Amino acid sequence: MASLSIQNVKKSYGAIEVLKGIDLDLEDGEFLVLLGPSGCGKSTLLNMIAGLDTITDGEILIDQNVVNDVHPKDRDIAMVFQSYALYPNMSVARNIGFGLEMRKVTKEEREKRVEEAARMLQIDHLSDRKPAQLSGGQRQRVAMGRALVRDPEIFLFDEPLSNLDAKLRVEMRTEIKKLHQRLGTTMVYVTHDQIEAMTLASRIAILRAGEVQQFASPQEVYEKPANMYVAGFVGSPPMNFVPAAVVSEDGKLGVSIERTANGNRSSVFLALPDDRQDIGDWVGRDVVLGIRPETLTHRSDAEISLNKGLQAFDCQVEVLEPTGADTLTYIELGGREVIARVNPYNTTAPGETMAFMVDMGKASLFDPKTELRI
Amino acid sequence: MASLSIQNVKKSYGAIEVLKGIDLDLEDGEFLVLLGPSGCGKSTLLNMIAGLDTITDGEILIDQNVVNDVHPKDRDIAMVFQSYALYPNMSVARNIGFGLEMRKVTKEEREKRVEEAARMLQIDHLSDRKPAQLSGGQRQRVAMGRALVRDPEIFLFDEPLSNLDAKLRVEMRTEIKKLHQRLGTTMVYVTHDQIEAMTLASRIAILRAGEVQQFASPQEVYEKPANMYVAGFVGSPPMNFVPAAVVSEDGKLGVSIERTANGNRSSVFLALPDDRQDIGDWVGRDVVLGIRPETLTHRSDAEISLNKGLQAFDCQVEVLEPTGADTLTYIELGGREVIARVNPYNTTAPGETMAFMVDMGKASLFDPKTELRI
Amino acid sequence: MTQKSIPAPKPLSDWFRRNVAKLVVAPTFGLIIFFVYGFIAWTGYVSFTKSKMLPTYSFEGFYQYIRLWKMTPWNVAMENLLVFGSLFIVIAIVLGCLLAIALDQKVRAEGALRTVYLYPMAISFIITGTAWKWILNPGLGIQKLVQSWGWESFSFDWLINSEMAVYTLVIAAVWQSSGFVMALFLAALRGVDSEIIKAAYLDGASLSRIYLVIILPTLRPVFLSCFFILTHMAVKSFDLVVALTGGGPGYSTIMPANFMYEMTFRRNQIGLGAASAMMMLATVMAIVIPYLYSELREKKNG
Amino acid sequence: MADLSALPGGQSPWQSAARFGLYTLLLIFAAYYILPLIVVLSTSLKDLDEIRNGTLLSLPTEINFDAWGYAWNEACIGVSCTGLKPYFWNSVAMTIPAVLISTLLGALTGYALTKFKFKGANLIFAMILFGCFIPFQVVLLPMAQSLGYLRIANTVPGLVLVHIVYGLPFTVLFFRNYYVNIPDDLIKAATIDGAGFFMIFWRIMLPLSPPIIVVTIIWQFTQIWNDFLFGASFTTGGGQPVTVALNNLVNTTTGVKRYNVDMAAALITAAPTLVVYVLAGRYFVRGLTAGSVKG
Amino acid sequence: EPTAEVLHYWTSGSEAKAVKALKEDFEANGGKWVDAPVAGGGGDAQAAVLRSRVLSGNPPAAVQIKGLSIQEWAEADALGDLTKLGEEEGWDNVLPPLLQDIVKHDGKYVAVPVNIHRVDWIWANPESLAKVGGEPPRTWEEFNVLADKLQAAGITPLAHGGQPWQDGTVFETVVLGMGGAEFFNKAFVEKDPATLKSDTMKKVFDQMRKMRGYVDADFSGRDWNLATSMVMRGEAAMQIMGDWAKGEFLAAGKVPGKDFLCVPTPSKGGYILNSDSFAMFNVTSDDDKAGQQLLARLILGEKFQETFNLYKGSIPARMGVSTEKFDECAVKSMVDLQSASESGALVGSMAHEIAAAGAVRGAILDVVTEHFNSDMTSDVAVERLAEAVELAE
Ligand SMILES: Nc1ncnc2c1ncn2[C@@H]1O[C@H](COP(=O)(O)OP(=O)(O)OP(=O)(O)O)[C@@H](O)[C@H]1O
Ligand SMILES: Nc1ncnc2c1ncn2[C@@H]1O[C@H](COP(=O)(O)OP(=O)(O)OP(=O)(O)O)[C@@H](O)[C@H]1O
Ligand SMILES: [Mg+2]
Ligand SMILES: [Mg+2]
Repeated sequence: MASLSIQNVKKSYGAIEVLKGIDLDLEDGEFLVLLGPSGCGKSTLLNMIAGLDTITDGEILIDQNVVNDVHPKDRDIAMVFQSYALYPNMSVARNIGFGLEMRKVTKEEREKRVEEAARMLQIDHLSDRKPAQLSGGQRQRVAMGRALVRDPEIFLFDEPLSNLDAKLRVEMRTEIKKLHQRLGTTMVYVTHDQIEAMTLASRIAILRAGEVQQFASPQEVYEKPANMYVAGFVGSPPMNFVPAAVVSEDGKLGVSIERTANGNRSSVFLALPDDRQDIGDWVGRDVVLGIRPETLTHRSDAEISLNKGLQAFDCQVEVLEPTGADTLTYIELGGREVIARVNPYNTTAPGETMAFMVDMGKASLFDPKTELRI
Repeated sequence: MASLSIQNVKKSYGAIEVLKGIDLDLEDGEFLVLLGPSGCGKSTLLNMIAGLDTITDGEILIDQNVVNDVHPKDRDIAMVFQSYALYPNMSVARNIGFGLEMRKVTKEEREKRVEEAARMLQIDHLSDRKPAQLSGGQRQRVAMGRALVRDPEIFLFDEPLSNLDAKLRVEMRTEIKKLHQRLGTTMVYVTHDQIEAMTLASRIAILRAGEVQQFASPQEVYEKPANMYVAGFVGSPPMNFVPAAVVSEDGKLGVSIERTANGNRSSVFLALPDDRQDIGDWVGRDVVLGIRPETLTHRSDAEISLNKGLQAFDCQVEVLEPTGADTLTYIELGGREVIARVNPYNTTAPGETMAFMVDMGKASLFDPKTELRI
Repeated sequence: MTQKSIPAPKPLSDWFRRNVAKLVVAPTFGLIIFFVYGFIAWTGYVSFTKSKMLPTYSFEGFYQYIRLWKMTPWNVAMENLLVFGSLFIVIAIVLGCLLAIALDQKVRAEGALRTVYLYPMAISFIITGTAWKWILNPGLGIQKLVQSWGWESFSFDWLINSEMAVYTLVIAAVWQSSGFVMALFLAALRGVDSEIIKAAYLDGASLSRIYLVIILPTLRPVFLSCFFILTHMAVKSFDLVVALTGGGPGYSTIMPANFMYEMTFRRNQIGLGAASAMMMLATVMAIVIPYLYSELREKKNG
Repeated sequence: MADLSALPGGQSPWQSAARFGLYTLLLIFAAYYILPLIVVLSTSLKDLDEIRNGTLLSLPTEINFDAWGYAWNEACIGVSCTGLKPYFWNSVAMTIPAVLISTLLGALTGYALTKFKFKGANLIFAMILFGCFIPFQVVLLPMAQSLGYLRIANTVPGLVLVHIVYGLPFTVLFFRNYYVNIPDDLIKAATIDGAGFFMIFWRIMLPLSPPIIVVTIIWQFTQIWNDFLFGASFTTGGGQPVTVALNNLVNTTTGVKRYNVDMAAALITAAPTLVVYVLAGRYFVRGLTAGSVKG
Repeated sequence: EPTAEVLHYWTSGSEAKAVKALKEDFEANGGKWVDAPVAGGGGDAQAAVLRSRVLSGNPPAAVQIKGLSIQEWAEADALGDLTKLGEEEGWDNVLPPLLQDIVKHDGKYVAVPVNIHRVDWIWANPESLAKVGGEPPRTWEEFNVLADKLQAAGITPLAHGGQPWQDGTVFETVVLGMGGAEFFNKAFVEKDPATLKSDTMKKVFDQMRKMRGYVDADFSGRDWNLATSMVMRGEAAMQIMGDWAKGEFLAAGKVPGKDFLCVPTPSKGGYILNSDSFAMFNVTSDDDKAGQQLLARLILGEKFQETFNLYKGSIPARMGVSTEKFDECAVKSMVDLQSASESGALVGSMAHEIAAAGAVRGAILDVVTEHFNSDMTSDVAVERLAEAVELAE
């Protein structure tokens, strides 16, 4: 186990600056997820931590030691690659043990540890197979085994699940989670799948074009996204953004949303909870109201009575998308298409009007210009 | 638009029977999703509908005409492939228009229709690019455009979204849904992602090893799965299966589940709603209780008071997996690991005991031998 | 939307559509059947006759084969094929592979070097044979050059030494083909997943280890391809011998193809020539058929 | 592949030594490959006296292109002293159709064998492939007889036919291995779009084939241009290809050898293939990468 | 218009000039000449072409072949008949009997000879000989003594190119010299096993072993003309080669008798004859037939015989051509031919396919060249020789 510190790290390929000064600090045993869209520089950063790529500027420290010039093999890290990068000519056991072999671990010791890792990952019956004879999930496990057996200070994962099908992805995700809970090793995990990030991370760093947008716990990222980009990236379906104006009505602060229902313009007022009185100076100005689909649902008077933040309004339903557990219901608010997550038993047919409630206690407000959270 | 009828269709490759007699009937304008794991024969069936593969036995009818011996190009179908199968050497516009060109549509007409399709899919600004210069999502749209422009009787989709990243997948899914709502054309869609199936289908056919397991609406498939296979395949996280016994306690029918909490064996009794009195002959026999995670959640007395089906019990929490909107909570029931979907605000730390409720009105019971729904 | 009717199948154009692939393959296949297999059959038949100046067609059994194996030059030719073939194949593969690995290290002027390594493939041995003859000739080429530099005792006279002359064939043949082998390997190296190499670095393997233990084993198919391309070149080598040694000194460097040619055309022994041709084909088949078999096996699965 | 020198901790003195060794190795082999060419080239630029008196490896004291002009325009081949010029054009006239036709047939066959698989396609491919291994000396006599029956003995079309036939196994091999890697979905998509066998070939497959077409054309061009045996056996007199003329020029049975002319003639003969390799060599390697090699 | 496609391997130097003379003559007489040269290896490549042409049913009109090959082609029914023309022209009277045997099959003329080469020449550098005070040798013993002396003086005694036909050329001169004409014919024409295994033959191989010692280190694969130039430059003293070597000396501006010497190899008045000829193949068209007739007539005409052989270094095939323009070596050749023919010491060359046909010649050369290039003993060599000759047929 080791702490990891990334200090103002930059990377350029020729004239193109791919990473523009990354700062991240990680304690022993944390699980950092680097989350961002394709091409934002996640793999580049991971490769730099591993020592597979040089650092243009800044410093990387493992356990307080600067490792900028340390060879990958001396950094005591292990990495699981997106393509798994198994050695095609070697058996599963040999693949897992290769790192130990290179480090001159004795044969008995090696065999013991390989077997242990294989058993832990439930691939001990596959020891003699070649990678080509394995299914996707099995290959993934072997790749993990290869990292595991080395018992490194830090684990690195580069989109290790993106080649698996939906079902397997969920299973393996849970396994990685359990692995981390059991080993307690520091892990850095790259993905563009926000759900993986949310379920796995102890801290998430959201990258965009080589810059960190937010570096915080999953909960904080989800509930208090630093900006609209983060808010839109995390959560599925993503947060709804509704243009609104901050108004003070009947002495209560709230937002007013314009609507065009059946050609008639009207507006909805949604009061903000009392603890959001800090935005008093925004009265009369435009903001973007961010509402997560699960906080926007069918009206339930029982709940409204319990939760002060819940605000009710009626709206016409446009499209329904049942997912089994919930039905995604599309409505129009402030000229935007907005998704509400509704219990399948409470849905109405498209075209009809339905009663909704929204939890304003969990709503976010953004500055439409800077896109930053207010 | 056309109806589609598949009658006892079989397919063998040499000695291997890949499809073992498929029967499906589809009305005009329906959206059929073929759902099943890899290798179950989905693509084979789709290819046979398209005419790209010969039929070993049985008949396929489009609009009441047997098309077994009709050449693909005369079937008036369009297909979107998993790999998109864009012609790498042609521009986007050329790709979209190729089918029309082959059908000798005049140049003006062709250009008009290509432009229309491109605008509809918001790729009109990309007309001159080559496929290699497009992002995954854009390619997908071009592939759709190619199908769209032909205005076929039936659309076929072979896992059209599986090469996209999570975010784009959700977006494109909605677009396909809208497309269907707008065009009303009959569509057949192959996927192994149950969430796609649930959101898109008007009817789902679940395949397993060349056999249809259930052919019904998404709702029915979700709520009344024909067997444990279907139940386990649809829904994410999947349905929890708990070994249980049917008992009659205080005159009420219900199931009793064995538990081992902290070394003490005990049992939980969960009463079934009154409308499940049909299973009276099962009293004293073992069954498998199927509970969907979203019907198993933290106890809310307000809801219990409203819904008769809700049954409460306490249980120790083992693992927590936050996904943002909900937190997946792992508990032990009947010796199995069981997932409950809990609001993040109501979670307890692992190791502590928490109060749960389960909606027995939505629970399924299965025969442990035949795995069929009771 | 208008109802479109589905046309009924048309039998003739349908038949054409179903069989068009076979019709397209037919001319090629026909040519091969006639010009390869037909000719092999013809040669096979002639090898059982006593044809001399011109082919005759009366069957004489294994007469020619018995004669063939009694002839010293033929035995020498087969031995040469074995020695030359195995050395040539091994050295060309090792050298080509080595050069490919070296060129794969992001070297400067890679394009120019690659061209230099590859160009011998472009030139017929009829042309370069003379140059090699001079270079290897002790009185004209390298030996003389080195001696003129002051190393009087230097000796490099393989070309005129009947024990060693066959190795000069190897030198020149390797010169001609190893660039091609290099190109094949280079192409394959460029296709190796870079993540595998990264993984190996992290596992602590050195560069040489990575090549030896990880990359080269994955290039097995390329080794196989090279092996068979080189085998076909070795069996077919004819020009090389004619241009470089003329089969000499004596007939110490004669190859089966030269033997066959000499018998058929110079010594008017068509039957004997045909018998030697059949022996060559048998040798080729023994090597190639297992290859073709495995090749197609693999293709089917992959 | 990953660049070792780009790794952290990779710039040790050891590394520079290894780098030096690497370049030394590459240059030594470059010398091995280039040596014969230099010998030929420098000889072609010397005059006869210099050749008699100097060593072969010495460079010419004075560059002299006389031999080149002589070989191209004046040298006697048999009784006609026309130089290599007419024969060179014979070769061009023979090579171009042979290369084009064998490439096209190979492409069509490779396409049919991979994308429209029928029963026995693999066996047919294997049988065609075996043709690669037939030594050409073996087929001379039956070929002569067949060309006679076909009444194209001793004609350019006859020679073109021979080259097409024995080039086919290679072109089919190249194209098949390349087309195997092109996704079947493309063909399916085009079929649904209404394109037939030839339309798909013309509009989809051929536009995707340039890398392998380059490989095939280079290969075929070299083989056919450099052929001596068939050219010598199946043509006579003014219709002979340049390699045969070169041989006639160089192989004197009596008379004085003019080595500079021989070498110049050799270089003239080799020029087209050399130029092709130097100009297109890069595409050759790229084309090989693109699929004619497995693995 | 008489047309003749002429397949030959005289592709350059003096040969080409000689053929050109024939072509011009032919065209001057109203014929159309189609030139079909195939160079290489003393007709190796041509052999394949000819076979192909005959098999494809389209043979050239006239082909340069010689010796027993003519008989073999005639036996295969591939050759036309020139007997009528021969009678008209009186060939029986002007051709030496040995040549008549070569170009006639079953008493019919099927080919016409163009020249006579003498094979058993020693070409010597007088300066080199003078250095050791040597005389041209008259016996093989003298040859060996002289060679030893030359070697001691640092001069390569024998310029030689290690190609089978050159080895064979040396070999047959030794056979003739040590065994005489009868032995020569018994061995090569009759292929008598006892003769092939005889002690005389062993002695021949012993002598060959000695000759091997007289050759410089780089002889292997060397073209004969390079060996000739070694003699010219004085690097070597002697070369055993047919009279085409003379062309090289003359081309370099050397004068016979002064700058170089021509002496017959040691034998008792023997003469090894080599002769080029044109065989007339079966052609169908009248033009071609007329061309063949014309060509045959011209070839044996006195004018052509003179010009051609002056270029080629050989002597005319027909008798009675004026000796005026020929140099002293050629004249000597003519004189010796006459006397050898009378004394019965005239033989056909084995190495040049007059005495023995392809297969036998090839088999003999195989053994000779292997012996020459290894340390095979003479005992083994004769055994192998007999065995190879037996297998060859
Ligand atoms: N060797 C290189 N030379 C030049 N640019 C490069 C190089 N490697 C990566 N890049 C660029 O750097 C950027 C970041 O690449 P990186 O691989 O880190 O993205 P990523 O976030 O991992 O994306 P993905 O999710 O697609 O894997 C990309 O724009 C890429 O084009
Ligand atoms: N040409 C063929 N020859 C033999 N077997 C085949 C062939 N094509 C498909 N199969 C087999 O048929 C079965 C069904 O294949 P199919 O492609 O329809 O599966 P799928 O459901 O589409 O799977 P995936 O989700 O992986 O695309 C597989 O087991 C496959 O191995
Ligand atoms: Mg990446
Ligand atoms: Mg599929």
